[in-house]
Amino acid sequence: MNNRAETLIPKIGVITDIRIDTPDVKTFRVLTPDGKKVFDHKPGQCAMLSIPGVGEAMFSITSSPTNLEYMEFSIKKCGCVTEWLHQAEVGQAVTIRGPYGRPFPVDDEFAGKDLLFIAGGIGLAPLRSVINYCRYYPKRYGKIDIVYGSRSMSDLVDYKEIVDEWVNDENVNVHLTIDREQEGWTGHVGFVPNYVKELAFDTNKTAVLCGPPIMIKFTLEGLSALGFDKTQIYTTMELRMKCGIGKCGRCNIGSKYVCKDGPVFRMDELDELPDEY
Amino acid sequence: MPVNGYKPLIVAFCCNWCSYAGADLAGNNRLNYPADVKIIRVPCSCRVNPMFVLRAFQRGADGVIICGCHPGDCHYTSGNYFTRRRMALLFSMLDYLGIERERTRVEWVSAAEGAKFAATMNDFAETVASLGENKRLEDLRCKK
Amino acid sequence: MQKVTAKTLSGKAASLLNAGEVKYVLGWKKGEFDYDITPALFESAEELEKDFVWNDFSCANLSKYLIKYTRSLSGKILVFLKPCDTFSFNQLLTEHRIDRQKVYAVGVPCSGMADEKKIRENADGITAISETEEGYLVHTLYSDAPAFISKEEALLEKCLSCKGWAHIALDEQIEGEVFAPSADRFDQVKALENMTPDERYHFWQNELSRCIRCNACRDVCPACTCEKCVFDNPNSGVENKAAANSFEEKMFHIIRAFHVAGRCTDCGECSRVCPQKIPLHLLNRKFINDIDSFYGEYQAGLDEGSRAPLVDYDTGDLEPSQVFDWRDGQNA
Amino acid sequence: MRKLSLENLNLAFASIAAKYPLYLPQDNSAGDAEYKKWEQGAKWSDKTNTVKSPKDFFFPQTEDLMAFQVSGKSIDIIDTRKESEDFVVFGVRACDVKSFEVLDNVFLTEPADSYYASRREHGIIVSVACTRPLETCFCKAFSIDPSEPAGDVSCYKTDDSLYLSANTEKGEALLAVISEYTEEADDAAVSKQKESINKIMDRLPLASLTPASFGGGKTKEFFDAPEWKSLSEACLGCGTCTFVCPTCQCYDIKDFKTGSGVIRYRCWDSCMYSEFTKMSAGQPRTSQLERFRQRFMHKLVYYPENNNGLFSCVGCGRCLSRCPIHMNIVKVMKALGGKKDE
Repeated sequence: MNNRAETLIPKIGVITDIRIDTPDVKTFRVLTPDGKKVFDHKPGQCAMLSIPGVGEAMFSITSSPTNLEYMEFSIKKCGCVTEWLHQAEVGQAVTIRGPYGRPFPVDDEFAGKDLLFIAGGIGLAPLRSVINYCRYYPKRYGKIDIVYGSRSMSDLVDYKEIVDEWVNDENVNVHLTIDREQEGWTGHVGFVPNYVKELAFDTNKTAVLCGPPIMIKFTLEGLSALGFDKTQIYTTMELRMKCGIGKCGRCNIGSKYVCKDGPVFRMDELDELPDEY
Repeated sequence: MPVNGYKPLIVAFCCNWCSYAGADLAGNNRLNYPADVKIIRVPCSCRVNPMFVLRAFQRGADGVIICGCHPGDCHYTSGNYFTRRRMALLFSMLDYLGIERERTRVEWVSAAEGAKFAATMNDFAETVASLGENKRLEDLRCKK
Repeated sequence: MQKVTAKTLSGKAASLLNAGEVKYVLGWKKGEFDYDITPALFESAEELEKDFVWNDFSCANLSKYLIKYTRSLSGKILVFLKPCDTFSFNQLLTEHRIDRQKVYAVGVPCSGMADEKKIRENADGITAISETEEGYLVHTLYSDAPAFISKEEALLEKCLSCKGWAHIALDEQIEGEVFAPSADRFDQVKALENMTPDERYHFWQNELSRCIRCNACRDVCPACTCEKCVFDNPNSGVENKAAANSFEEKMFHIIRAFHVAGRCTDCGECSRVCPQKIPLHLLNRKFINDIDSFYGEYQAGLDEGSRAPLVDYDTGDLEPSQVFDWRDGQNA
Repeated sequence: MRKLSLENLNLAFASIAAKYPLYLPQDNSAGDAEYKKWEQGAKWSDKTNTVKSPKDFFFPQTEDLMAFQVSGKSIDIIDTRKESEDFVVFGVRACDVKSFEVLDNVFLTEPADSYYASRREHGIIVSVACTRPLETCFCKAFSIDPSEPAGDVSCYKTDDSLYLSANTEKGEALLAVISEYTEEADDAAVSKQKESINKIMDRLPLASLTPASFGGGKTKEFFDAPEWKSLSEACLGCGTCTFVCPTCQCYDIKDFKTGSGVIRYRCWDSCMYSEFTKMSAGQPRTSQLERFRQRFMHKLVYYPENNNGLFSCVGCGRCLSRCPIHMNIVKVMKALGGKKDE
């Protein structure tokens, strides 16, 4: 019986590094106990992390599949599992299972396209994987634009990587913004949706959105105003999950399960689903 | 107080102001009472929610005793009066479900009554030991 | 068969609706069969005309819905309450759970309700139930002639010891004869108390083992009105839906009954809705009986504003250690 | 077709029970039928259906998935699964047999649920035709014929005999166990019974019910229907319908701290419960209307959309007789599905 592919039984992972990104976001590096990558994944996929006795929860894998050494998860403190993780120390074991879900269509629809990534707050976490993947294969994709906004300077996730690597990547244009004026900030100030409109992107791009629902809503309106079609816009969703394999029955939007048929959806696909997320 | 080598596990909820101090006094005076009495300090005996009592049984207690200040002496004026009503009803309900009535007890022990504390615990442990293991309110998942 | 007709009630409601005195009517709606009645909100005389029903299967106690409706609706709600339901209503008022200003409470004299489950026990494939003075004619798929079941045999558990001597806290009362109480409601509690602990243990073990943890008893209970139930708190460590083992079953049912002790009006909804027919009222009645005998008679919901026994005390109260000797003395 | 005289029924049960754990609907002290392990003296219930469906055998209400031992920063995973043994579920009605197909579509599609799969492999199902369908029965609406129950063995109970025929190898093996009590028989009595069942089916009050207006791809049509409001209004949000339903398959995974370790277990969950979809980040279904709609949309639209038109309801009628407020799928189908005819 033990030779079956067992999807509910997790593997053991060990936290080997914890980076403090913002006051409420930490990035955890997870490896197998003998220092290997736990499993391979595709950009946009998720994994179930758990602490026995605390709970299990789904997180998007923040690191790129092209990173062959480890996996990273950027996690915002907001519930039982995340609060527990935030007080964990390096060396702490966790359980991990996955990868789950439909990845971004990096080999199909994205190929050869100019890409526009738009993220707000912790919404950068699921996009970091796909951004770094596309940066790794510059020949496969056109220009990359990244619009990223947060409440304040200190709330920008992965700020170091953005400044050190993304900004210096000649194939990438980074547009940062924060909600309110702040001392020491010389960049753009304002909400993401307005900034997107101001930047007036060319509509030959494929856009990928992730952020709080209110940001998604207004950015979508902004993109449509610029002339983007819904088939050019992707997003990634999150709902409560328990199994990760489309069986426990709670993460559905209409007939689609976010864990299995998502988390990546194209906007026109979402339009077909009832408005219940 | 082993009966046939069996030592019961007793959970004693003691109020901070009287009974816990009573237990302290018992210790200071070198009075013997069973080591298998596990004391849980609570601010007042009325902090003991019926669920605490059931939970103690679930986690392996064979007897549960609640100790507080004597009626009229509550640090918070009236807390133990409420305890008295709640536990009277709860214990009566447990008995109604066929759970041995001797497994639960409420005793009032003041800070000065170290000897009473020790005597109470000895007596309770003996009573519970004679009943044997708690089978009727056990949770097999916790017995490993 | 009810002495007051559905027409009388729906007519009353329709006239108040039409006069603009009330905006909604909370009543009972007919279903597919003669017995599957659903609580419902009516907004027009036409709806009442079409679907309102008042018969021996209008068992549902509508008072708990008022918590929801007095919050979500603007405008006065007419509610029909049977005598026993008025205790729940009054208890909810005592606990400030209902905005009284928004309610127009109409008392309905009740002649006793029928237990669909009892009727079903000896009748497969019920196609129709016709009510007569003495009982029910049950038409089924499998016999040409209807089977007769008397009113007494089919009576709902709570009606066996009806406490409907009076309506309380009403705006209006429809005149009519009220069902007379018969049995002592504590008979079964006393019978259980007189069993040996082993017998009691096995009795409850058997009853509670059927529990499927659907939480219907909690959700229907007019006394269970917490905004967030302890059983729904994942951090409480209590199972809220897993029928994990016999400990969890006992834990749930003891705590459920304890949390409404002193506030339970003995409306009997918990036992009525239990899909596994567990006599849950026997747990609630145990607490009621103990409260009555230890601390003096108390009927929750009888006097608006009265202090529930568990948030009250007397310096001379019985000690927990004296409870059993004292009761054994009483029962002897 | 094998014939077993009812006089020998207990002997046959004893022979089966000597080889396999045997579960049989038996009357309980509340006057309802429930599946219980057969023991000498047990009586097969005459009731048409059990309160809880037999899905419990394959997808139990609570089951341990694994255990953990936590010490310091390290975690050990302990596989607590036990090797399953063959078992027999006797007296399953046609609707409930069909419900296993509905569950299979969920649990056995890749990645398959091994806990469920292993029990399905080991379970031997003996179905029985319904001679007394109830007024709450509407299996016919979902193309289920109670006179042709599937399963490993199908059987027909007459006044004096039980007629059995095996449909699978597992079934053949089971019939071999009781062959000394059975004899070859023609299907005259069975044909007669089928005929009478079909006559009753036509007379059932819900005989004309049809799910024809529902099915995959109809989300838009029904999702915003105004009827949901009045249908869901009285719903208590309890889990009765879900827990007695043979096809409801939602579950929760939770941890239990034993004091010395952690048990991770799975238990039934209900989309009717308010915390079913609750996240720290928000709640997509905030009202009982949304939760109520989810349950019926899933059965009548979403599930068929993902499973070639198969509905996730088998018409067993349990929710009709058990719902505290008597709201059920029949009322939903009539309120929403009847619209187009008008």
